[in-house]
Amino acid sequence: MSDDIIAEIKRDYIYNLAKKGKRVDGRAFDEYRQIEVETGIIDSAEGSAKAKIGDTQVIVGIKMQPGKPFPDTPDQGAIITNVEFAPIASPSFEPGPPNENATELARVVDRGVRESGAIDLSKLCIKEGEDIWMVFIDVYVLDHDGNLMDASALGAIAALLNTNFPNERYELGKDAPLPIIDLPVAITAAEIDGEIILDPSLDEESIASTIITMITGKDDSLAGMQKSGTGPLTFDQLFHISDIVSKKAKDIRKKYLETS
Amino acid sequence: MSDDIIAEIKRDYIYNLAKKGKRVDGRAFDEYRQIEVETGIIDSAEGSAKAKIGDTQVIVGIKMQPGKPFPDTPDQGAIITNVEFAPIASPSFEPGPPNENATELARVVDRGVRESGAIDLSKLCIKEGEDIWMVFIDVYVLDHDGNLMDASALGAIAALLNTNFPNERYELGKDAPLPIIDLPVAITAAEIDGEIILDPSLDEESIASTIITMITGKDDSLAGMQKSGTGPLTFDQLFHISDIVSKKAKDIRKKYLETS
Amino acid sequence: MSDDIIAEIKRDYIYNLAKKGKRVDGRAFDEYRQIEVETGIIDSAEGSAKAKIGDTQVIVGIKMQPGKPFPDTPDQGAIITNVEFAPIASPSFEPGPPNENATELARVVDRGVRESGAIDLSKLCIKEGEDIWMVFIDVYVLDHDGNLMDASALGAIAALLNTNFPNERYELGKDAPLPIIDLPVAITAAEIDGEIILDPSLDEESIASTIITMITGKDDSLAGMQKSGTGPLTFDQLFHISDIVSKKAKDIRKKYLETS
Amino acid sequence: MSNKPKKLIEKGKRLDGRKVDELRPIKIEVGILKRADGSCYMELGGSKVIAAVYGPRAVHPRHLQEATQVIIRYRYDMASFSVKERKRPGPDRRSIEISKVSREALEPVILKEYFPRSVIDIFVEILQADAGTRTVGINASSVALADAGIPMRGIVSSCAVGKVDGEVVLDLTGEEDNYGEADMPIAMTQEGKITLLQMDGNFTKEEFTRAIELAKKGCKEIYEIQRNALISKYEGVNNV
Amino acid sequence: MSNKPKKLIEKGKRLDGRKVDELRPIKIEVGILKRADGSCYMELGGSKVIAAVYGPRAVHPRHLQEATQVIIRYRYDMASFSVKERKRPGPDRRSIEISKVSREALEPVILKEYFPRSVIDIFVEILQADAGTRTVGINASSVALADAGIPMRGIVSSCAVGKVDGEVVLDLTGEEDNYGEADMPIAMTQEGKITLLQMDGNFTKEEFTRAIELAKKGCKEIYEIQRNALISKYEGVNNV
Amino acid sequence: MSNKPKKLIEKGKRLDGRKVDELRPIKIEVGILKRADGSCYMELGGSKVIAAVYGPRAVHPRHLQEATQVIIRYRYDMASFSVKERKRPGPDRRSIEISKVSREALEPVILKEYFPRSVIDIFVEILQADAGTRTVGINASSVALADAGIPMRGIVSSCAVGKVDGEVVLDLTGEEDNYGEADMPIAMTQEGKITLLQMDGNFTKEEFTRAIELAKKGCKEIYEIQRNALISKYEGVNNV
Repeated sequence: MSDDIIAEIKRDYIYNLAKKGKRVDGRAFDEYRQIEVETGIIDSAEGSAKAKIGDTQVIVGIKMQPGKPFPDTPDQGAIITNVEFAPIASPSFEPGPPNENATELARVVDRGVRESGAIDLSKLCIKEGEDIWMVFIDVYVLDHDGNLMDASALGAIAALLNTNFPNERYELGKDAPLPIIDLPVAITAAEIDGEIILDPSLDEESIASTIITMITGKDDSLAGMQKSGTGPLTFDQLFHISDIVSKKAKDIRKKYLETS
Repeated sequence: MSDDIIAEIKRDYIYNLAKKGKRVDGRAFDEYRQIEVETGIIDSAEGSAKAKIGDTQVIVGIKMQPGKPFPDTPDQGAIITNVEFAPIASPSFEPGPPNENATELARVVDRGVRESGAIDLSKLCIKEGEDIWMVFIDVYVLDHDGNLMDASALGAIAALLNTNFPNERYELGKDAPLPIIDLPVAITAAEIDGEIILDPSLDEESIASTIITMITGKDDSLAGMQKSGTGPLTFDQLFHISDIVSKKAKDIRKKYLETS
Repeated sequence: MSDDIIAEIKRDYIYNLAKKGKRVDGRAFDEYRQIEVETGIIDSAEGSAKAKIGDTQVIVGIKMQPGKPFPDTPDQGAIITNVEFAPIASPSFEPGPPNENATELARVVDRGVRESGAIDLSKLCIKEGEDIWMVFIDVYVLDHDGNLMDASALGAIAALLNTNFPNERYELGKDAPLPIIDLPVAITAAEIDGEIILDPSLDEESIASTIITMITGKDDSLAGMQKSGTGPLTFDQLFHISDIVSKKAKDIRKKYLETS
Repeated sequence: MSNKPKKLIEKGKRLDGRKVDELRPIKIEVGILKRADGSCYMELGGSKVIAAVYGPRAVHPRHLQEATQVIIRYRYDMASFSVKERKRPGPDRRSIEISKVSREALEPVILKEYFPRSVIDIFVEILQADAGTRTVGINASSVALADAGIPMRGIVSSCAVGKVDGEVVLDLTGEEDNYGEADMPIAMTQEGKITLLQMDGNFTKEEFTRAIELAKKGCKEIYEIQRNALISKYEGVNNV
Repeated sequence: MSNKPKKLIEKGKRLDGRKVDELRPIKIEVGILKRADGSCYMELGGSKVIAAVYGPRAVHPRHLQEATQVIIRYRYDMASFSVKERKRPGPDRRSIEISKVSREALEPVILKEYFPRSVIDIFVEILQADAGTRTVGINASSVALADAGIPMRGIVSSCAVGKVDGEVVLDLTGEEDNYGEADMPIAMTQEGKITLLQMDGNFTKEEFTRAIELAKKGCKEIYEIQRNALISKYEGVNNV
Repeated sequence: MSNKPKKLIEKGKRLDGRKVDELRPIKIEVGILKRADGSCYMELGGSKVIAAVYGPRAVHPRHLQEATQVIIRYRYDMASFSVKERKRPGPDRRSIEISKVSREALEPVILKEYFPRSVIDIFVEILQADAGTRTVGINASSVALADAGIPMRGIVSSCAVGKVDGEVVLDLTGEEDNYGEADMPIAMTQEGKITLLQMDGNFTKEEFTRAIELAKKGCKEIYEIQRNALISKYEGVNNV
């Protein structure tokens, strides 16, 4: 059978299950796959984490180095987020510079960290107008089975929690932990034939007409949002999603970020 | 009918008209389409102009910023000219870095400004050997109906006439107009089956075997010349063209540049 | 006849000759084609050489300019080696950035110069921690008839022997010759159906299953080695090659490098 | 960069005199380019944008074709002189992301199955940027698609809502965006289907609800302007 | 960068306590990725590497196909955080060369004629680098190829030999590599065919002979580890 | 960079001793490369250039083919060491423009309809640059095309004319170009058809007329040298 026919059958199967309130792997609509977070796994990085959601697997390394501030923010550090779709992670990933999906992913993760105020950028100033810390958040996707957004965002904040200023290497005093203020968590929903599910698997993503990520901070306020996909969303669906993400984000934050 | 056949018919039609001393749009051989120049249209630029020749339309923005001088000209500013064939302008323009035609266009416009001495580069020196002004001339082609060269050159000089040093933004004193010394004008001719016409439209360009641009300054001397196209030109044709460009350039200079 | 059939016939012919201890051009297995080295041919370079091995021809230009040292070697100059497969040299070379073969070639030539200690990098320090000399070794392949490695390595060291510090241009005193300590020579062997030959021609290279280059210094020690090609090599073959390269390298060094 | 003004909203008025639920002045022109199949020039306050549509046309190379529907491509590009600091021409990460979400904002209304094996190219050039450029680009593109005669289920309208001095406001200026607390660009059809939604900054759930209401109002006003521009164009054509 | 220690070998012991002919500790896991057809994670001291294999699969564009055999592609890539100074993502000259010689190190054992017109992709990601990464990449790839079920004549095993404080030693650390006098990565089949050989630094002919002997010993030990990992994987599968 | 000399022309003599209407010494060699189908090495004073021609040969990818004629490609490239300040290898804007006009300078004499669906590649490498390199490139390419046996209507000859110290002179040196007032590279056939013409600087109409006359003289002399080089080559071949 051709790939197209298999895709067609898979699509029908997932649709029909969704109509009955079910998912292929038996999860409830608002249920995540198993999550695992492991930190401090890369000695050459200032901070690192591996985040797994089901079979989806990303590794995040944090590198810090002194640099020049932007002219309009002379007393603030810089965050640079990059996502690599390493070709080991999927047959559809090809070597080369980030495509539009990797770029979007990087920018949403970046805004989540930045806009939630997770890092106090003024703490990254070494000497006003002259030297600041540049924090590179590099996400490498190792295995892609859907919902890269949540895995990447979770890996990023977990790695930041694990990060130390490499002061000694640059003769700036003793190494010290990077202070983290907020703990943004991304929750992603997909719309499949009118139904809203959380943490879509790759198969579910491939037939979802639209996908929406909401990032919330510790105080439950929204710190970021991104709709992607070519399907429209109703306002009812939007408010439904914004209702269910809060609790889910709180659970994940508590279980995987506040314990460490 | 296929595109090829239409092109063939169009070619014959224009050729036959040319033999009778006529052009498709009724113009005389040395007649320009309607010219319009509008300046000061982009607030974010230090200078700007829109130039239209018939349906051909370009917009030119001038940006200035401090930079380092070249080692061999420590007391002179720099002019950097760039032409973007924006894909909105023609079905044949594709996104991407400038191709050889855009590169040639940019370099001819650049030499026209530079070699005519339109700008006294020593007036662009901020501090000898350390800081100079870099003048970026960015030409965006918006609609391409032939003779981009003259439209771009006209837009460039009109935009320069409209340019102010952004001294305040860089804390170098008050803003002041960029002094313009000469007013180079480019006149482009095309050879069609032995006949010489000025201001070729896109259809005329597409069948011309050779195209030649001559740039003259206020004193009527030649400041630049560029032949393009794969057809040869006789010396008689060359001298004929150099005879007719002077008057035409004078008219355009007077009407569109010296009034402002 | 198709190219494939000609290639097949050529292959068989070379194989059969090799079985009889012979080569297409009549050389012995350990015999080089005629070598020519000419230096000082490019006035705009600080040093230059043309090296020919048979019809293979490369030109090497050395450019030197002041630069910043690497942080971990504040008192040492830098060598930057680049190989351009100029498209004039072969129907299979295409314009564009160096491919993997050109990159490998550049890096092996670079390591040969660097690891043999041919240049005392501390002599390239202008002011510790601030200014050093950068030595650019640019190899342009002009005609490719096999064994680019040996021609490039020979051209590189010959050009270095011919190089002067351009002190005057940078107001650092009088020009002076670059001191060269060692004279690395690369010897390349190819394996064809079990036989080992030196200095493979392009035809021989194209059917060799593996190619190995050994670089030796004046004291006969190994300064570099690189195997390429998808065929395996036995340890016996390896030691056989390491035995025969020494004498050959000594001959070439004496004849083409020590006389100059 | 200028320093932050003490107050961005005073007595319910913003620095440019607008109320919190008011759009900036809009100027729109349809069919301004000869070569493009459809085009639209649009100004929203200090943001000036040209959109052009080419197609449906053939896809090269052929393996990019889709057998059952037209491909939509969208290129958002900022002219080098559109911002205070000259921008190097060509795509950057920001424009790549904006191109993606803008394309997805328009795809739902295009009848893609009408033109299999073809492509529709939407090119947006930002001539002058003062916040909201992606929304202006979507609005202008929507009109340019209609001008090109592309069959559509409706028009997409887009605007941004944000938070400034703690208040939820419609259509931020560049200054409000720089010193504000949240920015949410949104696009929707006239039936109220959301086709673009991005947000960054900080919204409580209540502010979010209020923001959505303001966005609906803004998009409705923009829709009327888009509609009138297209009607005028066709009337103009008929009158000639 | 730390300064050179006075001595890298003292009383026959190296700074990390190893003897001159001893490998660093090795950790290996087979089949760790879901999406890849074959995969292997391998640690050698402080070097941590993932290898994934995809294929045989179709070649695009088609003119790259070879009529009589499979094409092998190999991509060695260092993660930006794998080294002290952040590395800009993407290939550089070093990784291009390593990819080439690594591919050539594995090609001799792959039965390429089994899959004409196809491609096998081998992707190696260096997560943490402390010398010897190309050898670990080859070792892990060799196992990942077996895990993917690619028919092979045997397993390729690889290690580096070098010269430190004038002594020929097995499996350099990063520090030994920086301050050592020679480095020679090598790969071979269990039948003793050399499939990779590079060297830089300074070896006398005697040292070279000694280095080859040490390399044979190292590769033999690595082969046992590779073999056991694959056996465990299959036993694990059978036990399930 | 050296400072401008007081006078570039004194008593009718230029700094290198030439008269105003005199070319620099020319050296030419035909067929110097084995692999190329045609080749030529040419020196004009301090400018040293190699041109190579490949083709007619097949075009890849096929959609670039033209059904009724051969495609001509021309690549002008400066070696990194050809100028005082090392030039980064690869094309820049200058070389892209020169490649375009040089190709157009040669196309009129090539019988392009003889080889439909094919391509002729002309590659020019500037080994040492001292002004006039594009004209030397065209001269050498013209000879290399003939050496490759490409059917042509004639030979294209090229030289530059300029203005120095207010005088119109033939064949500028680098120094004259730097401090001169105008530079005009031109190419023509022996029948006097202009195939390349560029100018920058400042020419009155009278100077322009004088410049054209000088250029005709220069091109005629170069034509004789090109012709003799080709005759010697063929005689050489026949004598063997």
